[in-house]
Amino acid sequence: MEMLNLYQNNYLIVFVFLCLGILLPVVALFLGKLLRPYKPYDSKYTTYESGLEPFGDSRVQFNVRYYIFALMFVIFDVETVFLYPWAVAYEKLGIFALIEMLIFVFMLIIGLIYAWKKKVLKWI
Amino acid sequence: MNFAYLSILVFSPLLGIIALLFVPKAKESVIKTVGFLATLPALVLSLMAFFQYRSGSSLDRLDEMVNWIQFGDPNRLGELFSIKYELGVDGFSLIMLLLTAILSTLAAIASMYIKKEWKGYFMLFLLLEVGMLGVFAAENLILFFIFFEITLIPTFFLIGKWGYFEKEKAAFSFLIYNGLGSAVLLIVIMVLFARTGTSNIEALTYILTSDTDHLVMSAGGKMGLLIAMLIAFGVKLPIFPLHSWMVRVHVQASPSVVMLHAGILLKIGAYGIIRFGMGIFPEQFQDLAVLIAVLGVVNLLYGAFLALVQTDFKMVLAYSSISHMGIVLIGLGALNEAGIQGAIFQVVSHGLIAALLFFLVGVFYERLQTSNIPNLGGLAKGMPITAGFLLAGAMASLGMPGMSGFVSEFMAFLGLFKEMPVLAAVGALGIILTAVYLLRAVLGITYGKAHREFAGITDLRGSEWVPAIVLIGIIVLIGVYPNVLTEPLTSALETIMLGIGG
Amino acid sequence: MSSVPLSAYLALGLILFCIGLYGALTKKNIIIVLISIELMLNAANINLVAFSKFGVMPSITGQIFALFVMAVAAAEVAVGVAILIALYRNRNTVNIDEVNTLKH
Amino acid sequence: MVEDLLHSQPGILNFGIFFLLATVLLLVILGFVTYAILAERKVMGFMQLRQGPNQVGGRWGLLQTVADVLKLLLKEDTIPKLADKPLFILAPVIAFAPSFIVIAAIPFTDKLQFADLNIGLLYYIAISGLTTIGMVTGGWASNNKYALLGGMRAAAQMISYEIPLVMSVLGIILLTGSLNLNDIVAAQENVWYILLQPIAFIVFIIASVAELNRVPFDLPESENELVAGFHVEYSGFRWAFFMLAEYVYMFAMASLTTVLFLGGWLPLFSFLDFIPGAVWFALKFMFVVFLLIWFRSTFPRIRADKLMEFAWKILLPIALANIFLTAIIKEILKLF
Amino acid sequence: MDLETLLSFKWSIMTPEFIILGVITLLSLLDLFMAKSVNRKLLGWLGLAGILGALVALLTLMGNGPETILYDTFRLDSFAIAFKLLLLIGSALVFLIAISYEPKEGLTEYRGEFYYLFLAALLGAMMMSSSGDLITLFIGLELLSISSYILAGIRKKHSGSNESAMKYVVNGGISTSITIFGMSYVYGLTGTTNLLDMARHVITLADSQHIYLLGLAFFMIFVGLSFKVATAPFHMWAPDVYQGAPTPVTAFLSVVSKTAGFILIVRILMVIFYNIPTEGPGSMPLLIKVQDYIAFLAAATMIIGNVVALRQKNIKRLFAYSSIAQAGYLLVVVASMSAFLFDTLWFYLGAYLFMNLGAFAIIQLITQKTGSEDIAEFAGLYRKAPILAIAMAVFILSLAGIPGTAGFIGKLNIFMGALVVEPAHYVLVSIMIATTVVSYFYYFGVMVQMFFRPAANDEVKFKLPAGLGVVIGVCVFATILFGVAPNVALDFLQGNFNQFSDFFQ
Repeated sequence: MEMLNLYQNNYLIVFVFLCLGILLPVVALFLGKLLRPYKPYDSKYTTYESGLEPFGDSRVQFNVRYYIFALMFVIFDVETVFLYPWAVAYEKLGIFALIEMLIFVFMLIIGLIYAWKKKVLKWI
Repeated sequence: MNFAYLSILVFSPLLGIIALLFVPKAKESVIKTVGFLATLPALVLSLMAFFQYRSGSSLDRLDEMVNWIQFGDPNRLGELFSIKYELGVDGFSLIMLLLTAILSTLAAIASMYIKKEWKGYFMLFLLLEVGMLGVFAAENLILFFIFFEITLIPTFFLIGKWGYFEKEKAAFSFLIYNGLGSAVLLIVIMVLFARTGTSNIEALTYILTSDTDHLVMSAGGKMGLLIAMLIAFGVKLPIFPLHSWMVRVHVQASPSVVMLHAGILLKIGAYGIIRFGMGIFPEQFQDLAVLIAVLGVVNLLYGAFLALVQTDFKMVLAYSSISHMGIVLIGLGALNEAGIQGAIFQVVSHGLIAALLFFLVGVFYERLQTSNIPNLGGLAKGMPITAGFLLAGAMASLGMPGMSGFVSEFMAFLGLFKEMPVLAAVGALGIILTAVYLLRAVLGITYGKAHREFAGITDLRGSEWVPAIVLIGIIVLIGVYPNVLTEPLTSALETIMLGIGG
Repeated sequence: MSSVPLSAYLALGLILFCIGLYGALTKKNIIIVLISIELMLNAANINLVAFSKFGVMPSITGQIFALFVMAVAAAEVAVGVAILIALYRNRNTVNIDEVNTLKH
Repeated sequence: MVEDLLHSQPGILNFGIFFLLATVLLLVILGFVTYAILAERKVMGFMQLRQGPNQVGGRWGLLQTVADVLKLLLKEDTIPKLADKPLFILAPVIAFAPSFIVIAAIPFTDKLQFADLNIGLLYYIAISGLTTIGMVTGGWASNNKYALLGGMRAAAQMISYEIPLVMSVLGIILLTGSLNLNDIVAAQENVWYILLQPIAFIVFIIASVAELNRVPFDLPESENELVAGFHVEYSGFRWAFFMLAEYVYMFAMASLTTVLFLGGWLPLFSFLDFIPGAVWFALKFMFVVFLLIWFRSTFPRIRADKLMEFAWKILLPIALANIFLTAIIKEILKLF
Repeated sequence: MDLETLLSFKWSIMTPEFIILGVITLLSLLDLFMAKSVNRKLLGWLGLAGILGALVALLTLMGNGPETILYDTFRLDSFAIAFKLLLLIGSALVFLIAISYEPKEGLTEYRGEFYYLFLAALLGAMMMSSSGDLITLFIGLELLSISSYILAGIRKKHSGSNESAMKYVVNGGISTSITIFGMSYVYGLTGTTNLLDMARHVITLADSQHIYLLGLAFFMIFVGLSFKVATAPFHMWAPDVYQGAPTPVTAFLSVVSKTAGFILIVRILMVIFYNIPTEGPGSMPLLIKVQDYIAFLAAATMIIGNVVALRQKNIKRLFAYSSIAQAGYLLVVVASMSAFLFDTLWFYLGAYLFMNLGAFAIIQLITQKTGSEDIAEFAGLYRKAPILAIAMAVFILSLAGIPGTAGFIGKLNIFMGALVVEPAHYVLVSIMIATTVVSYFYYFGVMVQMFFRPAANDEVKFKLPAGLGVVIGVCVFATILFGVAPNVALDFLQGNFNQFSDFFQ
């Protein structure tokens, strides 16, 4: 029971922080609204494009590179998901875990080499 | 002795197929010769077997058995669920084998009218022969089914590729009807196999006939299987509502193919009903006898009436086949020795007669490009010999004494009169109709008004004589001396009669 | 031990699963379909983790299974989006109804 | 007292007390941010031989940042017509909230800590990644080419450096066998991990600078390329929150570095333990912050392609190698 | 776990998997580091060598009785060996087809990947067939699925290929989720993911609510898995994917992937659900109770596959429906649950492997040559290439179940299995036979094109690539051999696998 209380309290704190983290901007922006001037005219609300008239839609199709990096992130981040419990439990698991993880990471390194050779890692 | 005698007999046409592989496809005469020669070993072997049997040696020594397929664990199941490669003949099947061999040889001769792709034609032709021979030699239901199906494919191609205008449609309707028929047959066979664990015909007969307490299968189940089997073979035979494909095939396929089709393939249906329907389910068959007889009469009359109004000679022959198959059913429905003997006689005799008539159709179609009766009028003037054979064939078909048709029809009706006189009386009407339509058609062709010039048309020549002479010879032989058939059939008939308790 | 019963987790899982299934079967935008599939997988994860803690026979295996499911889901969605991009380049659409040239 | 509180049944009262305490911390952090900005200006001023802020703000410019904040507060707020309004408003909140939440898990001393989570490190890493979403949202919502490009770049950069960052700490986890930050500090009783894990430290510090979007990795908001990156359309207090998030992150990251590599509140030498842990922590913390400011004034900005390739081709393999080096050395040591 | 335990495992039983894994690694590295100018077909031959190596390794492992390592997660029982044999042979043939694959717009850039993705998918299938644990089973399944998704879409510039891959991913994702959701319930009620442990747990279940939940789980798992084997209700993807995917991939999906799916179904169904008593311990198993449901799906699959196939003009689409129908026949085996289940499944899958792959080899040759997938492209094939036409005829006859071919014996097996049980599945068998007859229509439609129709242009000469030649030759030989002398295969099965008696050990 003790432990459970401790556990729940700890996460209560996290929740408090979350509330506060949201509350601060909300309150501050609300206060700012009371204080700041409001004098709208059209050209204030145009999109900024270094002083020129904005042209075209800005939500253009993006270079696929961004997406590929996102994919790489997913792959390696998921890999770390497996590495974390492994690292924590390494003491207990011993050499078996090491070998197993070596194989696992070896495969991922091949993936990295693959991406490298396929020039995926090159940013233009 | 006689190691693998039957196997060699059944598979001998394969030699021809192999030989044909090495013949260039343009060499027409070589291909035709090889095709013809390849049918001979089966003919010789079956003749030898026939004469040996006539001379008193037992047919059992021809039996062959080799382990073939074993389902499940052989150590646990033993003989159960094993399918063996079993060939064997009794008098009935030996006659059918002989008939097949003879007609195949003659059809190979008649194949001289084939105009294209001889190589493919003969390969399929020989494969078809293997299937037909196998069907009659199989001692095992599954093996029987396999040969049965093997006949299907070559026939499909033979009809669809070397036939007349609507050949593909005919081929497909052949395929679907017979496919459905064989599907039903397969269900029956598999149910029997799964229930009893064997597919050997003798064993099955023994198990099912001794199963009086219905331990293996309920009476209803047996009846269901028998009906299914009748449908399956009924398609092949064909029995009245299932016949439309057959007319199409007879009209569209080339004469040599129709010779085999009308001569043998239809008879497989009759063979199946007699061997398996009567053999395996005698009790249930007795319950259905009336129905079968009625169906026979319906077939007889229906075929006859329709034949009466046809203008195409091929159509007349097609409907006449339906009509004649009715006689087989009538004989079977009688359920006595005379009836069954008549049915078997009809099977053989119609095979020969139909082959003869279709061969003759081929002869004049080759020369005149028509089989329409009015267009053929006055044939006797132009082709007197052909016309003569045609007339003889028609006489045999309508049952003129002294020819095989008479013996069979007489015996079938004799049998039926004993059991169901009223029905037989109605059926006899069919005999008269047969005479009417055949004479109408044949006389129309031979003596009718000539619509055309026959100048430059030659009569029978060269090898065309062989089928005509041989067929008419056998027809007359059976008609005059029916003992050639009755003697070999005795033991087979006895077995059947024992089953149905007659 | 806990005031939240197992059935509540299972109900949550089931609801999520149904929402996902509904989305996957009815939505036109392929991205949304992929997200719906993720939703279904995560519903299964909720089940697995809930069972592993409060199940009939609690064991750690469920959580391990959930980890694997996550990894697989990541791979699957990565492949899915990659294919979607290739498709978009050829067709200029992510609408599943417009992707229908493969018909007889 | 806090101990009792932590062990009591959670309820509204607990919530209230925690709320008050957290507010205090928030104020401290806001104070830190205020003066960190000033310090940054001053330090950079010194390093570049210029004067830091000196015109306004009273003595040493102490009120300079305060004035800045007031100015932002009073500035007119505009949202472009073409912007996606709800997302535009939401973005700064998404960016700021995680930066504050992560601080909950950081132990300043053995007593002074808010949430003692078993998975503290994982928690930090998981939550800190969320800020990226705020940035991308801001860039997208602005509907401005610079902003969108900046947002995408920010995302690409942050996810790329997230990997080496996450992997570099694996060495520490291997040595400690726990994800609890308290345990990690306790394990540095004898020797700090900066000595045991020098490679990890280097990778970590580089990756963290990149994560903070600071020079030399400040491409997402580089003034001369993208005007200001993802927050180009933001003004007034909305903009301020992006800035705030960045500095709060700096606070959090510096704290984390202290905890992970510099022994947290532990004294430098055991005979110095009469000095309170809080002071030690503050000293080390300030050192890290100074280091970050130092970087800013000395390094030039890296080119975008170099930046990305650096993460994947150099940092990631090194981090991976470090993990296995650690594991193998550990295995070898076990043999003796 | 320490080093001793680790070394005490008999790793040798994983040799085939290790070989495949090694070859995948090798191929991917070679592909990366080989010069651009080197023809990547070399990699294909290397991969083929790997598969053959694995095959040899597998054969040497035969007859050792069941072995398990890694705490029963990997098991090598006779079931695994027998079906891995099929997977490996099928893959080897697919590889030969793939080596000869030359699409119009070229595949140069991805050819290397093409090969090792096949191997990765094969590895997944092999893991599935030998895993004794839900987790590894699932991972194997996904390795197979994900590799297949990519393979289906490997022609990046070809919009049909993209589309098929997209549909495959979406359908696959949905079905995977359903399966895994079902698995989560099974796990929840047993607390373990080890299949045999699960069986031990469920056998004692008495709570009707739990049974109910397991019933639900069964439906979910089964419906989800029906995707993999392309049976109703998850067959819709098959026509589109088969049509759009590159032909070797289609061949792979229709044979290897399907085999793997049936392996999975049998494993899960037989081990878990066969042991769930419906009304307290010792009562009728759940699987028997839901037999009718499986039978219904089998019937639906056969009817849908065969009837819809009648309308198809595209040869690959036609074969897609044909393969749906074939899957329906195989489902009849599962539904009948006779004592011959394993034998029948194995034999039919084996026969199906040869006849279908042979057909696909020819389809690839023709479609590649003519650039169209219309059935009309087969017109006059007999005139142009008689041997090819006859080979195709053999495959089609076998698919249609005509005697003399392996397909017939396979069907015979299925009928017998369905009829030998009590009560016999008369209706199911009737439907199967009736739909088989329906299938004659479209199968013979292709035959009509090949033999009866004149060719559009006679000039096209077929140059048979060596790989395809070998595939066609092997497949014709095997199709006829197993049709004429099926005891070759059946005796092998009886002699080496001891009735699969170690399946439940």
